[in-house]
Amino acid sequence: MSATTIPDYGTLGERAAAGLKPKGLSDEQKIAKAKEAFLAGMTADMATYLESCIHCGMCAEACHFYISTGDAKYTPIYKTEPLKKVYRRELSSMRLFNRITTRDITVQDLEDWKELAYDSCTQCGRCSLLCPMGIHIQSMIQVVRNGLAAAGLAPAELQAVSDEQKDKGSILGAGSDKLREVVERVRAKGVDVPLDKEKADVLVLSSALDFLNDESVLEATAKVMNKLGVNWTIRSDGFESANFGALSGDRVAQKRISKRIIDAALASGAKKVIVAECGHAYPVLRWEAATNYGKELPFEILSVAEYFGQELKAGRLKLKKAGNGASHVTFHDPCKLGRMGGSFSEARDILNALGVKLTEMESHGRTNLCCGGGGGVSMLKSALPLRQKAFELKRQEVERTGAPTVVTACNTCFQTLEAGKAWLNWDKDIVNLVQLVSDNLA
Amino acid sequence: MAASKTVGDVLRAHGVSRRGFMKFCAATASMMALPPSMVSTVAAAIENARRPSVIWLPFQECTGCTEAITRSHTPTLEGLIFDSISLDYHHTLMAASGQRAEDAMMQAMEENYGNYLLLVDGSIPTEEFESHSCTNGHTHLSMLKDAATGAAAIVSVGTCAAYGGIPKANPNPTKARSVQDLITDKPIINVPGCPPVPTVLTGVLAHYLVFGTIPELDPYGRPMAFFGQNIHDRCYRRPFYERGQFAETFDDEGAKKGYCLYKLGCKGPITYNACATVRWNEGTSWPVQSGHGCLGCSEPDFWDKGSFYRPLSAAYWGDARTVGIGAAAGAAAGLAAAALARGKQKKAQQEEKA
Amino acid sequence: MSGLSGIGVKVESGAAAPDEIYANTLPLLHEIRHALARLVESGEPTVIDIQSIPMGPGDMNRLMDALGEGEVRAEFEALGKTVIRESRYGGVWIIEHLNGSGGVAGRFIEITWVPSLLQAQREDVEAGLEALADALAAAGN
Amino acid sequence: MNEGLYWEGMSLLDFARGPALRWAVIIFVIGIVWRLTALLLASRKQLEPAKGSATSGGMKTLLTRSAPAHELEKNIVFQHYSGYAWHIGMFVVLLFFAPHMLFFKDILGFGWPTLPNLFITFFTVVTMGILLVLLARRLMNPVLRQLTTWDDYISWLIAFLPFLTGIMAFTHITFGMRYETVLALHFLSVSALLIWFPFGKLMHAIFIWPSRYKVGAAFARRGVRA
Repeated sequence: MSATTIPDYGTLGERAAAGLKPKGLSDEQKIAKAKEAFLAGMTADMATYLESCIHCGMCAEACHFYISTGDAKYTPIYKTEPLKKVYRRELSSMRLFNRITTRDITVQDLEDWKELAYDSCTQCGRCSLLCPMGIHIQSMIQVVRNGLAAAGLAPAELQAVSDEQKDKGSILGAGSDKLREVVERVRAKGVDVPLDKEKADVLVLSSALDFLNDESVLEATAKVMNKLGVNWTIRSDGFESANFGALSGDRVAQKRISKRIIDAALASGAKKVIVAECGHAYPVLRWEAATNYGKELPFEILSVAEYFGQELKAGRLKLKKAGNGASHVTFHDPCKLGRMGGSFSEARDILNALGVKLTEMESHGRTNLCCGGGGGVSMLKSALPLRQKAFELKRQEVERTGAPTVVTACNTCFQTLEAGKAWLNWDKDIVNLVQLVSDNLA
Repeated sequence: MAASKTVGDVLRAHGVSRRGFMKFCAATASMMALPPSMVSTVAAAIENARRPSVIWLPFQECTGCTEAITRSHTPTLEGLIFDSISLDYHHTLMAASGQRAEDAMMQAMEENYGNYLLLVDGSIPTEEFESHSCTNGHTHLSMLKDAATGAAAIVSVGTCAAYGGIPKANPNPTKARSVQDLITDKPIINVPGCPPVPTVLTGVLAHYLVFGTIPELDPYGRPMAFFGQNIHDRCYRRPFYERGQFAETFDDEGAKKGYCLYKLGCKGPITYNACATVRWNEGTSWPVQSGHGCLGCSEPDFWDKGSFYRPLSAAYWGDARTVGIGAAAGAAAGLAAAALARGKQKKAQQEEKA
Repeated sequence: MSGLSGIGVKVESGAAAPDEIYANTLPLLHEIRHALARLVESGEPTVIDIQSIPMGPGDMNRLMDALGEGEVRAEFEALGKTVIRESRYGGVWIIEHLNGSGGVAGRFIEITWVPSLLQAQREDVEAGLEALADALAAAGN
Repeated sequence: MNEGLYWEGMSLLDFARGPALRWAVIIFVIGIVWRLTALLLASRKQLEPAKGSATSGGMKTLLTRSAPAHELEKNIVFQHYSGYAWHIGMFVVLLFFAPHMLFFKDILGFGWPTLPNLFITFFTVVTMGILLVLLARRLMNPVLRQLTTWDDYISWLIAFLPFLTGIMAFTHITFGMRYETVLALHFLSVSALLIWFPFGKLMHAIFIWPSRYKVGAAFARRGVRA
């Protein structure tokens, strides 16, 4: 069983933030940049959402941060207030009138909304399922992040990593050199890793977040891939699943980071790209990359869980029944994979094939409650107390299932659940799906 | 002159017994919509009431009002009210008398200057059309102004006199005006209706006779006693309205069962008159009872308020064409706004890339 | 008959109208009951002007049927006929004033011991006394 | 049937039934079309292969969003059902009071059965009660207070007035005003509603459909039922 494999994200974030150079924008420039990013993000869909809000406040009751704190400011739609204001004043058909009734945004507003758009939003999208008007609040908050990032107001932790990844391709100093080193370690254990094969059918991605401390996740993935016997590779010029551009809200960085993977996949002629167990990476690549790239892509993008699930269904992946002592489990749907990604059944098929007893939490599948770590929040030291409160909701739902083991398929969720164990002295076992599969190959 | 006698004298001269007098007073109180407890007051007042001189001027009218009143009153008890007043001039009724009738009027006006009651039916053409309605060479406008000068009060009989009525209906070809439009310095009692309920007119006369005062009036100058409540509230078909039972056409099952006529355009809810209680033709029936909705004939400009058969709640919302034009205008404005917004968006997106 | 029934006309009579609809009879009967109680307790009479109450077709007939016929019935001629009759409930009198042409000029329900119009009127009695005295004088007695 | 009303001395009721309403309808139509077409902004064409049909998902969400999943709904029971009660009450009163039906029949050319006044009175009172409770909630609940704008209060008033004037006219509790005046105020309150509708949050009655469709489509594209 993989114990905590990497240091706490918060510590990593803090370390990274120390190296961030401020952009040195004046107040006017900050506001102008933020507005520009807001306007750029206001598509027809966004405009419809912005027009539709009836200020009913129901979205609050979907948000784990509001439910756990009862603090009104964590109402999801309130987190989009600067965006709403700019829309009302600049783009709405009522803009001439609205300029009289709606105050312009100030730098103070932007500063104040940093906490709301980053610390208290994991981009889990649950509010977007509840809103009676059908407002996609999650996507609006992402535009708020875009604006804050453009104004240089993204949290230093996220901005620093985002800049690093944009410019160097590495995360927290871990780049292709680190990958080669880890691959060597895995190979030393007798597991073959086809690094930098020129051509391959399947391109497997990894993440520095997975192998910063140890090689177990990469090893587990390689084991399963080898067992499947497909022509696969992992490329040192495009292996990083995580996209800190998306997390920080820096759209330029997001595009450039996605493009790196697309270029690698195109170069290798891969038919499938397998995204590592990294929450946001999946929707960013699967649902945004091609549009940002500007062309349809000639390959499929799948999450590890999704890929394994498909192979299982096709009969190519064979698993031992009930291994690893995990006989009774509950499954924590990673928001980014499930609600924001559309992958629910694959992980459950795998658990079913393993013969474990699965007890679902009350909120599961598309209505799953977030663990509180997604959307880059786990990198933010300032968000720690909030995360701990929100985690309590998750804990209660897990407790009610009576299952001693929580399986998940996202590194961030895994880390958050592990951290929760530490905070609460919790006796649950946290397992990630890749590990479970690799340990139970038949 | 007969005007010096009291009403009591006149009645006794008719050989009316005390019982008959009391019966007359009871009927009069009922007519005036007074409670029965007021009968003795009425009796005392009538006994000593002076007979007022009354001058009735018909103008631009159809004689329907005169017809309604004379037809109903001649052989009845209410007729005594007319016997109790001194009707010194009524042009239509006196037409055969020629110049002598005119002289009688002049004489009555002179002798009772400041004290006579002026009854008017019909509207009055004005301005360039003033001469379109004349009697004996005098325009009605001048006759009204002359007669009004010496009147104690004016009773506008019928909707034409009270509010202009049908002559004033769009496009008002004679620039017809009501009495109250033209005379502003005299008390005016409006007794509208097309025609007015005869009992209501006699009731108003009885009030003047008994109390010598103008009855309490509503904002449209109508006596509250008769026009204080709308037809809808006093209608015997009201329970059907409450239950949602309506006649849909004039010959359906609902119509036969006497259901509410709201859907057929009844204007009862906004019409104030005594029809529902006093009824017509000696209490025999009234329009709603005979199966037709109220036309609202005692209301100002009732002729110009759209179809009599259009339900009250159906408004004049416009037409499909206007709405279509509106939609097109909205679309044009919207697309322009969208184009401007798109420009802003594009600029922002380009700058973001740069 | 077939021609007439095709026209949307219904001849309404008291018996044909559904009872619960023109429900003015019942409240009136209650009002009469209260008035009777007042008469019994304090001797206070009441007069109700039923002509000025909105009545549907058949309402008046139903009210009259409900009150019924009592023992006393009187008529007098003065400015047309007047009929005064006691209902089946003692003390409840129905007074109908007809005008010269037989139309109803007024209709009252009087709740009292004896309707005032039945009594000889003081003025008439005085006039009668005078007239009788004159007649006797004329006869030379 | 839509001949104009011609008269010189126009009463308030005539004004309300005629010109006021007519202009209100025109503004209503212009405003709605204007605000809808103004939303035709650039949209990004999504180039990723979809997991499900965005169109059918969008269509489904038009309805399914009215009944959120239990685990979401359990926290919003009060808002959810008071919202239902208010909208149902409003539509019952709007559509099934005989005079209202006649108003629409005149416009649409067809009518429908209506309810006895007793029911209408009941629904009106309930609806007004809910509106008052919701207003109180808006004034007191911190979540709502921070989201509330002047639009919310104006829209509340605009929605409340037709009920108030309607029940005043209906029950003849007119505070000394003439019935026709109250009836005219009722018509005018509806005109005010029509005029305000496209420019305030009442417009949600229209926006809800594209918005729900879009959120449904966005999730459906990703293979998620919304």
